[in-house]
Amino acid sequence: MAKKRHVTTTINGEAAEFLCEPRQSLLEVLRDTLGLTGSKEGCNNGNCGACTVLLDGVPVDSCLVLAVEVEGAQIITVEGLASEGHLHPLQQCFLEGAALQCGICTPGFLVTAKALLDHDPAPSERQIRFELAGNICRCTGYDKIVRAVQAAGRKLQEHQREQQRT
Amino acid sequence: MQDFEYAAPASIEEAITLLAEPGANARILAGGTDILVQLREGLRQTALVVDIKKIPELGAIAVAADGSLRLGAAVPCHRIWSDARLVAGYPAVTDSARIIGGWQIQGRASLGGNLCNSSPAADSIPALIVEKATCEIAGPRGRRQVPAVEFCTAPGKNVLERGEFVVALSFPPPEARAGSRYIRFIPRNEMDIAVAGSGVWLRLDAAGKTVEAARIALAAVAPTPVAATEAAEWLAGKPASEESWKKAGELARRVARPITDLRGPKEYRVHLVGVLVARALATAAERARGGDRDPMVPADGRPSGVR
Amino acid sequence: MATVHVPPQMRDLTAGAAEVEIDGRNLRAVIAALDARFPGFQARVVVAGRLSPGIAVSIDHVVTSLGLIARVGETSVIHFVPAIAGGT
Amino acid sequence: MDRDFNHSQVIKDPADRYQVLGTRPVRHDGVDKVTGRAVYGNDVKLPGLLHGRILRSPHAHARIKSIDTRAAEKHPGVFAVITSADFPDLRTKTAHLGEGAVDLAHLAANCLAREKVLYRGHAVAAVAARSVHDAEAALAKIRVEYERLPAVTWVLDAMADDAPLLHYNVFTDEMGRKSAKPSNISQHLHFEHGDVDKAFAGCDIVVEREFRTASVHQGYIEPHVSTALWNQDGHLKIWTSTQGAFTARQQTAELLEIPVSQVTVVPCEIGGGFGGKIAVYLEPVVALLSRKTGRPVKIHMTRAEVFEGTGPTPGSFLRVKVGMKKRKMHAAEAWLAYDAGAFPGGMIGPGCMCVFSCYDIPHARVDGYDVCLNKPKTQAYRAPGATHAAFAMESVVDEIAERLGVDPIDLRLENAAKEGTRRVDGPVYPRIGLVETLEAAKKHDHWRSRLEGPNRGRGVASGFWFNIGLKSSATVHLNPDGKVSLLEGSTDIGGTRTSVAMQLAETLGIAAADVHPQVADTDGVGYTDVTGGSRVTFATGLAAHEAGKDLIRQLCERAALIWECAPDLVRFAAGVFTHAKEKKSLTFRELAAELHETGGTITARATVDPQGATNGFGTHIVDVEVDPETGKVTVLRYTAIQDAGKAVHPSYVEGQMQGGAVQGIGWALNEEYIFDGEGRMTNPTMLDYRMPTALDVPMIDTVIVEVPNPSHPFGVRGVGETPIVAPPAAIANAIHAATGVRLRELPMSPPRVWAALEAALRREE
Repeated sequence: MAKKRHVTTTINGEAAEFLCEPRQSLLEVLRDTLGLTGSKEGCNNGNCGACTVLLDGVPVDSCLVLAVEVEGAQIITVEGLASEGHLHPLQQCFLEGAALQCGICTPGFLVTAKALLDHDPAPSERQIRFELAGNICRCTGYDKIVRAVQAAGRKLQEHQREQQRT
Repeated sequence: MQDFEYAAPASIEEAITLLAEPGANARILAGGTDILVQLREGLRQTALVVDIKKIPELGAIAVAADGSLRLGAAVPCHRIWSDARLVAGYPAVTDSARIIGGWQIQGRASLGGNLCNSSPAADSIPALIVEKATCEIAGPRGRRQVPAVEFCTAPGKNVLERGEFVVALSFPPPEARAGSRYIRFIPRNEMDIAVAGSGVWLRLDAAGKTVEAARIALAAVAPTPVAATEAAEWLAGKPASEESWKKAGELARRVARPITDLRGPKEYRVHLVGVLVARALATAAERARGGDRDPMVPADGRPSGVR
Repeated sequence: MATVHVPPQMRDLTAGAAEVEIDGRNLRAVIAALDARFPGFQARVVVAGRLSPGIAVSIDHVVTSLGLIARVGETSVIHFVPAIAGGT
Repeated sequence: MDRDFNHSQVIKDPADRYQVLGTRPVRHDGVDKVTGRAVYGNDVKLPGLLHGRILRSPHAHARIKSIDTRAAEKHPGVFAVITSADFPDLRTKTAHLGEGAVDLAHLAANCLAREKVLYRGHAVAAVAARSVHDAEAALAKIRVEYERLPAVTWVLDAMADDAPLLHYNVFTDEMGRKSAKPSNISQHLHFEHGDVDKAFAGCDIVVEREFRTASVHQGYIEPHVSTALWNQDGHLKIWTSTQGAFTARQQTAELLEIPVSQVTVVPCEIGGGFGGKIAVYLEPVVALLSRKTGRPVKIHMTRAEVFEGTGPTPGSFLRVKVGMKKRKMHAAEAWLAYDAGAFPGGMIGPGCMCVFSCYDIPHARVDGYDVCLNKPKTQAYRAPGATHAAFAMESVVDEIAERLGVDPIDLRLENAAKEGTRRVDGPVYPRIGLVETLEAAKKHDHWRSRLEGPNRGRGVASGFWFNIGLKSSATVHLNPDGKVSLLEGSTDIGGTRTSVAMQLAETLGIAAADVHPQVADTDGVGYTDVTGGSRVTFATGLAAHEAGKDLIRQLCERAALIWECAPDLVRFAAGVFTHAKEKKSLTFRELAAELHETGGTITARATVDPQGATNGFGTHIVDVEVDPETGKVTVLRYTAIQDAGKAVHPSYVEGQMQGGAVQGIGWALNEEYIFDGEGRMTNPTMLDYRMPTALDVPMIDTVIVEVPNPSHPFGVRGVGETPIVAPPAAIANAIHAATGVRLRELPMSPPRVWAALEAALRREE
């Protein structure tokens, strides 16, 4: 069997090290080795987005990334969205807008939506639907998810305006 | 998943040595969105995965003095569709990069990978063909160049020989009064495999009324992506009009030899070729006249993407 | 008297009768009375001393979950229907 | 495209005076689910955990001649390999599982195949190993010798006399009467009232049409996953993703022939079910692997296993005939054949009982057939059997409206089932809200606005689902701070912890946030039936309400102690206890503070088995645009209207309506099991199965109509299933309005729509 590799990376802002087999996916290592089980396995071949994480700021399906590849990379998972005990506006708006039912796809949606709002805090409905097309939800019909992302965008813009004022 | 070793060479030479080593059973890893699925499902076997993303040349986008552009084979789609030079000069390519999988796939998948996976339904290959891309191949016997149109030889097969891999795609300088477009038909609106796809390029006269030259290529309707040469040549000298686009579409259907599979019946795919070629030509002409340069807001109303 | 609606597929037992007036304080008694009048009725709807798993009974238009001990009123209306499953 | 209609309306009952019900608090489990902390089945970690994998049949129908597991057992890292031989040899025995019954021999054979494999993906053997990778490698070393048999995957083919026979011990049942010869047809249902033949003779219009639907999957995003620890003391504990911890416990105990008390099932957070996570697949298998290895064992299915080994819902053929006397439905007849998959017991019963359930038809007859064939055993999928039936009936109703030149909503209103209407299967309706949903549809901006543009059309359809009651339990602990803990047994798939907790809060006159609800395991709460049949908010909510009343009764006794009066002099209203004669009062919180000074803690409890869930009705309106060149259908605008009785948490009621509608849209347009000549599913991935993405649907506008359910203290009706029933018919009707062509086969996928348009053109020429 291929010998394990030592990988050094940054996950949710903290330095992380782990040993992995070359064949292990980032998803597998996040969940089984590092205990970050927020990223979910829905299909394990890049078709559902439940395992989405940000790799150097870009959304990727962590089931289609080898853990050995992330040497030196910056990774953000759903566990990294909330800060200092405060939920991210997306998390807040998903709760207030009832944008989840079973919740299994929610982490992936939150991570992709974060990437979207980081690029553009005021996306159109079509833009949101287009950029979230790589995340499948079977419960909600997407309506409340789209509205929650729009609401979070508005919150982020308010925050930005406040910061500009002060 | 099957057991394998992993190597991430820092140079092309290093990569070649790993791949060409006698008895080596190695596979290239770029974005991994095809190969990792195939290895996991046992569709391909390997003892060594060679990650080429650490080789600087493979991640570079460079424009030469003469205006030609060189695209590293491992550059992920999201960098391609957000690169102003590619968006302006080779819109068919950025169109295809924007619709391969979802954003998460585009965060990883590369055109080199799409090419080497050599699927008949590959979205980027017709775009590369009509943009006259050349594949730069490195191997034990040095480098060679193969036009994109000649790269695929059969479903999942291509011209690469043992130890060889694609390092870059080079594009001729963009032409004035030219426009290009790639569209495909899928039952969903994203996250789907082309039932049929059409890449087109054309150049109009100064008045923007007549087609001077055109190129057309198709996806998912033959064992490999194919050029529809007859249709493209017919267009030269024809008026830039709906009738011309429709006629070219009809002529393009002649090269379509699709199979019936889970993605659609034969006759339907042949029919789609006519529809897609005509629609793609209309948008390409609009682009040639300076309209709809931005692949994020194309004429067919596909939703806008991230800026 | 309770009114029992006999499903078409059981009317071979009731000589074609679609409705039967019968006495009985609970379903067990009603079925016993039906069996007395129409031999073989009980064997169709009762398996191992329980209401057959394939069969549900609605009493006064509500499907009962009490099986054979379900109360039957003086003027109750009884239907034998196939049991169903659901999911959400 | 950024249109935002008046997207959610609630039409309240005038008498509504609730404080908590009808508000929209943040769900109690919400933070855990947006931070990634919620523990789903695959998140369970135990020391020494082994990982399992299942070997599945490559053939759709074959006899198993031999299985050789020796090489696999020797594979490094492998701890155990099991086959059906490790199961107790169950003779045909039926178990009553609350929501219906199953033949245990069939259930066992579905978990691990016995003499024959009956579908591609049928489980044959299982391995437990150090890692998933080792288990996978070991599977490749199991040698199975098959004798291939002819396979059949279309219901009408399976009914033919010369069709390959799946079971030699399955006979056609007709309300207890069995056929002489074994058959793939396991059940023939027949319902009739009135004089149908005579009635048809007297009709001035008769429309008869045939319909076909493909198998579709429930499509939950979380694959099936179970972990078992068979302890050395003989106690079996199972952590699993299930819609019903108690039914999982009972099925597992029955299959392994151990007492239920020896099994504890811990229901983890569940990533969707829709009816597909009621029958066990993995639980008994991981249990046996754990017993054999003495260690905890987990199996998590791959997505391909989910498609090929679980669900789906039946493929079907339907013929529906309706006769009109002027504008009144006078006679109707339906012939339905639903496939059951590899084992008997599909969804034909509800299909038959739903087909005419929206209408008042004096003379009607329904024949239904439950048919075994070489697909995975079908499972319930959200209003199981009803969507197929509504697709057929609502299309015919639309065609009749067209023939009569009547507004399709008016035609439905004039023939709608209402209180007192007798269903074809017998029962008479109590107070129901179909008429109200139709009236709301007629008034809605969507129905009244004009639809502009070429190739566009608007369709409408109604849908029905029974809803069920069944057993639920709830336990409530009072804390001295005036807050309460609620233990209930219904796995929470879509926010039911909160809709149940809100009913307790309403009962106690406290805030929803003052209730801390938890879904307990099978030792932590009384027996509770599955999360299914749209029953949880109705029945488990009722249990919480009853437990609340018990708590108040006990608190009245405490107040009586403090006030030195008889308990019956203590009154409770709006969260305040008062003395009937003297000017004394205590708020709920004040009295709770006296808990430990008045006799210690209080636990209240209730178990219920309510009747009268009463039915759910909905009416959906949809606008589509059809691309005449490609046959692709785009849904432009969608409105779902439904009678919720009382919407406890309107946001989650809307969520059920929106989610059900979008599942229905997927069923209508693209989802299907595609089989090759050998009975192999060719599209077992989420890429090729094509469930709707966010980009495939518009916003789903909702109207909640509240027609209180007379048999629930708060008027609650189930809402979860009804929303999936109407969409395919509504869309088919909209496609007809857009193109003049009627599609009578699901899915109405682009190639099929294009072919239909082409055929229509040829007919015109």
